[in-house]
Amino acid sequence: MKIIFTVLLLVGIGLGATELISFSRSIDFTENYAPVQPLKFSHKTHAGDNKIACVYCHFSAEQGRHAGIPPVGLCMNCHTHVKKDSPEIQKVVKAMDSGKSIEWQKVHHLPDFAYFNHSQHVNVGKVSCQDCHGQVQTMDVMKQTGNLSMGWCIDCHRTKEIAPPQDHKSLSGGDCAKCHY
Amino acid sequence: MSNKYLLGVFHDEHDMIHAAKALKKSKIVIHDIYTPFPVHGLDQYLDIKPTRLPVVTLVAGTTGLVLALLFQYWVSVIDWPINVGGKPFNSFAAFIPVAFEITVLFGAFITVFAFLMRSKLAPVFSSGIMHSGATQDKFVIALAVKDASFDTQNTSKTLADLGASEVSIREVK
Amino acid sequence: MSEVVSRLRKPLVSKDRTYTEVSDDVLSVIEKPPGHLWKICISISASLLLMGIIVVGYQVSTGIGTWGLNKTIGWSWDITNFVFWVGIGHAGTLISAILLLFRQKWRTSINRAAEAMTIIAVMCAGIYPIIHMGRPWLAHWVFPYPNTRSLWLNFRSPLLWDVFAISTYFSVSAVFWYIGLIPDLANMRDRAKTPLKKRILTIVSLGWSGSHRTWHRYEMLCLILAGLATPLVVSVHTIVSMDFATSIIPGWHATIFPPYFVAGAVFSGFAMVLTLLIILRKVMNFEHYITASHIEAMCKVLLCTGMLVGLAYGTEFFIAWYSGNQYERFVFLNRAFGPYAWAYWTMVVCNVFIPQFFWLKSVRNNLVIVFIISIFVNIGMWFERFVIITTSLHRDFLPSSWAMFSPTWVEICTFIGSFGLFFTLFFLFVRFLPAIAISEVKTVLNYAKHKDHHE
Amino acid sequence: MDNKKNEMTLESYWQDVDDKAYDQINLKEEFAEGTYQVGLTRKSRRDFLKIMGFSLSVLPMATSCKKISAQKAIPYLHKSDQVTPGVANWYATTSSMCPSHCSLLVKTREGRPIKIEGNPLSPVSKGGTCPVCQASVLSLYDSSRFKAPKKNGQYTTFTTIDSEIRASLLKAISDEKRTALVLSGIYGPSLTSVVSDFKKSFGNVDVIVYNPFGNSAQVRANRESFGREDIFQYNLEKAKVIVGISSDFLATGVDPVNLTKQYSKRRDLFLDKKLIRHIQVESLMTLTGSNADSRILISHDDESVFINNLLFYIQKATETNLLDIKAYSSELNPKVQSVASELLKAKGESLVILGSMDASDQVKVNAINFLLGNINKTLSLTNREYIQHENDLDFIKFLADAEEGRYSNVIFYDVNPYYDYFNQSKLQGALKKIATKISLATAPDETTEHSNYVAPDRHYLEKWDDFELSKGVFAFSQPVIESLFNNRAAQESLLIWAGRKTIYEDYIKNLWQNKLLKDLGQTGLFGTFWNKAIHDGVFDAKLVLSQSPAFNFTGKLLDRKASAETLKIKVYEKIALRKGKFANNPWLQEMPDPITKVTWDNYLMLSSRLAKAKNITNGDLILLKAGGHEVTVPALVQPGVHDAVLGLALGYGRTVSGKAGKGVGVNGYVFTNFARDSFQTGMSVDSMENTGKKYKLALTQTHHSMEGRDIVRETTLGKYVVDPSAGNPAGVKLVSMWGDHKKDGHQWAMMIDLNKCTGCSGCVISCNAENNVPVVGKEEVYNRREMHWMRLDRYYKGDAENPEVVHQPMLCAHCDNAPCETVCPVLATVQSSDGLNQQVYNRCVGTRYCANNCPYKVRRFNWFDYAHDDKLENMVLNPDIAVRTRGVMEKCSMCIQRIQEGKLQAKKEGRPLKDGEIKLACQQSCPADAIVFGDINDPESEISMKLKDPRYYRVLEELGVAPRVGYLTKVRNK
Repeated sequence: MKIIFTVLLLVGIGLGATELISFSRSIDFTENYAPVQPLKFSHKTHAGDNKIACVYCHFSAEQGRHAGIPPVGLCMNCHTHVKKDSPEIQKVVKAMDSGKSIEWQKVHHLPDFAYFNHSQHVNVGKVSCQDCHGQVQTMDVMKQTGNLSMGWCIDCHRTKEIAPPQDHKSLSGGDCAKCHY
Repeated sequence: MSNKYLLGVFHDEHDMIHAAKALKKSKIVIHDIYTPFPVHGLDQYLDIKPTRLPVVTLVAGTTGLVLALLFQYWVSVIDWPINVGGKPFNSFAAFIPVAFEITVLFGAFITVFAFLMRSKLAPVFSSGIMHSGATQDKFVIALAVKDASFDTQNTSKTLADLGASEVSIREVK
Repeated sequence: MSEVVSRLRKPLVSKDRTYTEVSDDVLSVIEKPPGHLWKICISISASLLLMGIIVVGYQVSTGIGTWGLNKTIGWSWDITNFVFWVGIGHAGTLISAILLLFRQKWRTSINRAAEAMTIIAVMCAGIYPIIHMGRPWLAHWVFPYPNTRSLWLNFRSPLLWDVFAISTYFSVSAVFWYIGLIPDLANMRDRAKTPLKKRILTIVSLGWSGSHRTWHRYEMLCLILAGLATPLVVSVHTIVSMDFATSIIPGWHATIFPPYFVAGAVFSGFAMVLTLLIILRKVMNFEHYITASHIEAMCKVLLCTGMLVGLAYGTEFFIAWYSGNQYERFVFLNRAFGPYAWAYWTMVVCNVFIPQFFWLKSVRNNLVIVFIISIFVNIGMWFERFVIITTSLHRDFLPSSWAMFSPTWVEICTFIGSFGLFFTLFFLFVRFLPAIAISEVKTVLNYAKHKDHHE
Repeated sequence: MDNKKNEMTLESYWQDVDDKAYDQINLKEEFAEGTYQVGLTRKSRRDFLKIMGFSLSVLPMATSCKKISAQKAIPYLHKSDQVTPGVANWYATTSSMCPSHCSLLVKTREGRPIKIEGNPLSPVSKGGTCPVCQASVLSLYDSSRFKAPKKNGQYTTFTTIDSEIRASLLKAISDEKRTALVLSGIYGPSLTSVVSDFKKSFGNVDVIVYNPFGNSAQVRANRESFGREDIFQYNLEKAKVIVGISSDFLATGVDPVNLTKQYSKRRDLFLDKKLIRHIQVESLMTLTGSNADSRILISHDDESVFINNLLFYIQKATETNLLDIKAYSSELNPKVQSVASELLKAKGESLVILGSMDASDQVKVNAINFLLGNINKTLSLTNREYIQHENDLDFIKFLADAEEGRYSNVIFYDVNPYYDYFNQSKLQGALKKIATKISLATAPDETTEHSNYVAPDRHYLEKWDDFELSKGVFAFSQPVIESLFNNRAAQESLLIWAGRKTIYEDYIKNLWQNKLLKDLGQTGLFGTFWNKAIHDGVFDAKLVLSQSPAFNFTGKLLDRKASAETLKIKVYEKIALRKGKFANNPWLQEMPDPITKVTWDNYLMLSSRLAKAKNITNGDLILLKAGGHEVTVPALVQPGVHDAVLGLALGYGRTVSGKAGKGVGVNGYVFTNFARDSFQTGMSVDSMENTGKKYKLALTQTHHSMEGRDIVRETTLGKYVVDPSAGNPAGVKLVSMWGDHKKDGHQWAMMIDLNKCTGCSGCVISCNAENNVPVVGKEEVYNRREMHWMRLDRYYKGDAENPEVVHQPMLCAHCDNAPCETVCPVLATVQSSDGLNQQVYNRCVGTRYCANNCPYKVRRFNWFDYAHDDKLENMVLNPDIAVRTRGVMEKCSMCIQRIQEGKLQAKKEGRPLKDGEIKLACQQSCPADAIVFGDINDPESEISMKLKDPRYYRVLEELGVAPRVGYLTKVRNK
């Protein structure tokens, strides 16, 4: 009787502690965050079904720090011809006409103390978009995969083999000041 | 299930020691003696073997020491070796203070828990104490009334003869 | 029954007392409703504590800039107060653990209060490392817990050693103290009149019955804990001293620091114990338990440790000169003759010269003078830490960054607030818990007296 | 350099940026309220959170519970060809802020300028910049600037004021009154043309160049002795001996950046073992004087005697009689003679520079330089075509005429006479008679306060302009951001009022296309020329310059009577605030003066002997009376000041300015006067008394002796020639218990040549701008909590009255065995694999243990949330750098963002990193090129070569901390 009680108590404490830890670990992170966007834009349609390259729209991912949200005008490259009458496209047209850009809900938040440069990863490291952003080409609604915690970054940096850079002298992703400055 | 005890209450620890000695001589098994402070020289009458708490402390302390050293080594050398102030990853000397503290912490806490468990001390809502005077000024010899074969009457008399100011039966759950 | 009184040993309790009377003497105080004096004392100390809390709240919400620190002097009153309180704590452990190991029976009547003082002082001390942080809300980062950053801690930092040392010291001391309290709590439980009191005391006394089998283990446990606490107490101040000793700042970087700090801690701790006990014995009518000879013994400890500390001061100077290191030499000359010379000489006078009066028995037996000297030592030992921390920092290697420090009202109020915390908790302790270890005193009641039972 | 500057002129993308496209997150949300005087009364939402957080800390995670609130991401509407989010664009431009018109490169991020650097293509400044230009980017985001035109203090529109002003200007013609255009100088072809167009269209316009303590005396002297109305251009590179007389030419002269460049080249022992010899003759301790090999302390009155006798001895030695002068008897004569003989030994390779406002003395110095054969060698005099210098007489005459009611309009452009004219009652009385006063200032000042109309000019980063730097060398400025407010280039305003509706950009282009290129004999397509000129920022027509003419004195020497040695008050310019125009720039206000180390104030400098005699100590408030004015000003005892001279800096005591400049210090202009056709300083003091009150002077350094420690190592040239390691004894042999860590890949290190560093503190401002270093305000500096990552330590040695001075830039040494790292409990500061000491702000809990354990005391703690409440000012923040919250430590990161950017660029291009490709902010801005940074694992790198120099040493090396920042000993030529 006593033994059973003790065991139950211990199990209870253990479960509680595990739950508390996982709760506290989730506090600052927004894994699976998928906000409602002003425009029903589907990555599945564009990147998946129509196989538009990611960097067609997110063109600065290879050049700069930010992958960037595509300028509204870029949508109209195609949508002057394709699905012109869809109500969603009409929103884009309206934005173009009014001169007021679309206010997207940001999905991936990195805290300001973490410097992340897309070009470093995409261009130099040849990391594919899906490695961090998940299978975007299957997502109708964009959502965050991975919790974007430091441990999440570090895990990849420890395990992933990347092509050695031309400049063989610097391969030191473990330094704090690679991201924090 | 309840146990019955025959209690002999003494006012003076010397009388009590005397009584315990006499009881032991007459082969009466003393269940326990309750005193307000530790009275030395009773172990032989109660057949108490030396406590093994020091062993617990040794094992606990050693565990703490080893765990602390291993943990610090793992953190500093294996999990994420970071160059801190040009010191080697395995700065063994610097790991000693923490290892020492953890040794003491483990040693102390595990010994205390062992003591509490072994002595069945825990936060309880009602205590099964033998005699309320035993925490202040009474010295109480308790004899277990196990079965009918125990001669309650005679033993009570013996206790009274040995100087017990009060002899009573107490049932404890 | 005849009674033989030893000619060599004085009784440890100065008046004949029965066991019941001992319990009565100690417990009746806390079984009665509180007196006016106590109410006044606790109101004052609680107000100071409240002021301290408000001031700390202000400092935490506004920034460490509310203190007088600067880019050159990153620590001053905060760590001074930290070391001061930790040092005070040491006497309690010393009395309860080291004197136990040495079988010094006179400790029995003072160890409870001294240990309580230890725990409270460590609490006061522990506040400072937290509030001195720029971001105290992240104080939990100094503990190694599994986290989302995959990042652990720097076990090379003496500050981290401090974290472990102080938390171990606090928890082990608290446990030791509590274990010592259990028999007395049981005594209180069995005397309790009201059901509520009885119920609470039943829980906290852990079902203690006074069983000899338990006493048998209990005594061993106390010995073990004393054996663990003794190196612990030495290690704690050693580690505190390593905060300084392992740094490179001249005036801090000294191998003498561990023994020097431990001696200083004992010195300051005993001074505080004296201060408190002289008040306590008066206020609580404990004159028979805390006797003049207790006071005298502690005076002797003070005299001895005071000279140890004095020796350390001298050694520091000698080594600074002997090392030939220009920075070391400068720092010590600067201490004695620089802008903070007043602090240095306050320290020397209070810690080295004034305790010399204890050579005189008449001084040791005069409670008023002893009390005053103990206060001086408290002040002197605070200044010792201030001198070590501030004067070493304010003029270090590059003269371009030399600076001066002066405290702001926030720092001063925080320090006063920590006294408020100390006394509030101490008054609560003497009000609600037996300030003298009843069961231990009972064991020494017959010390130096022998009731001859067998002719 | 090419990747740094985008080809083409630029349309700005401000509107887009206003939508805060991408970097919004980097304009940290941590904006506390407050002013520069960081007060303790601030309370904000965050504070509340912190209190809450603290009291809830029983739940350890509670404080980190602030869920990220939803953020918006707003894309650009159209893709821009030039702006790639997250990639900086660089544009060349030219500063109109400082008198030397530094050529600049402006770094913009998403359309906003965030950092200013020197333009290496400029043949004049050669990549250097002064602190003022470095800081000018902050003035762009000065929220006190005029938001729109003003009429009688009320905001209005340009249309309104344009018509009214034009009417008033035209009315003057009919009323037979005159219009005055008062400006600080005419510096380039377009302004010259605008002014002449303006004059032509009305016919009653007088152009008055007003710039007190400028070049009036020298211009006049040059006209009288050489017949050319221009100032000298010096060439120190050809000099062996220079004598500076009361001239702070390395800090505040006409062209300090250029001269520092030249000067440091002549102090570079890697280039030439024969160092320049610099003798400075002065009464106040100046930055230039602090760098001199030998410094002769004279009183203000002896200045004239010294020059006169110097000329006398040189005439005697050369047996000429260029000017008819007699020698005065003076105790100084032995010193004068020795200076004369040194100069004579270096004929044709010597130079005398005079900073005085006395035209007669300037003439004598011209004669000296002529006799020494220095003309066309170490100094030359061209006649720049598009430059008009000030003539102090003009302004005096203007006031007299105004008094008589001859003017009905006055236009002030880039002048502030209501602040800097010495006799305010006279000025105000005279100008009251002018009905219409128009100011073209960008931000409120004393003059706009008195003006009926304000037609706000643009900040130079918002406008087009051109400059003539030296004969045939032109510089251009282009807007790098669209105007932040409703303002207009001053030139455009003038043109519009003159009835020419034109855009200034078109005007400049037209001028160049149709006139200037032909004048300069340039052929080729205009488009090509223009694009290249704007891209480069400078254009050198490579004219063949005519030689300076011979000395032919036509004027009359006015004797400056050596009066009895009475106490004189002498005003001077400081390197940061200069003449007061930049008073509202908090970076400059907080930049410690290189000599006195005082921030946020001016003060009365006096010698220690005088202070002792008058029983004055630092910070005593002194009531000073001179020339009918009284001023209460704090005293500062300063070594190297003559006993008979008091020093007071100009530029302070502004009464109308933004929050940073207003009411800081006292106005020194009241102690100036007009004499001998020029504004003069050196007024006799009537009385000075100690009020007995104390004033807090915010010094960043209060101890001035090295206490015999070999922190700055130095030797003399004589000893150096014999033994290059002279003065640099071999360090102790260090043994280590540990093995070294792997040191492969890049290993960064820095080296600072103390022989080249002049202490100008430009690096401090550059570092502030690059690294978002907060301004903390006077009170906090007084509390010794300035945040500068880079500081300049200045020590005195030797004679207490005329000491030798050393400057030492001090920054994080990035020790290999960093003592700060070992003590951090939470790994917030650790070593990187390329040898940098990293500080991770977000990991820091703020124990300050690291700062305590830093032997160099270079770590800076955020005692409060420093003011980032001015949203406009926040535009200057570098988006690549975190803004630090309170409670964390920070320090020099060796511009890790630049290292990362450089490496990334190399990687993207698939090539190894080149030496010199990464330039740190301090290094880039250093006009003396004293800082070398590079990879010590690269045997070919500059730093690897220079590390082997016997002069190399590391401060506090004996501690075994193995610093990565080293120094080269100072070698004095004495």
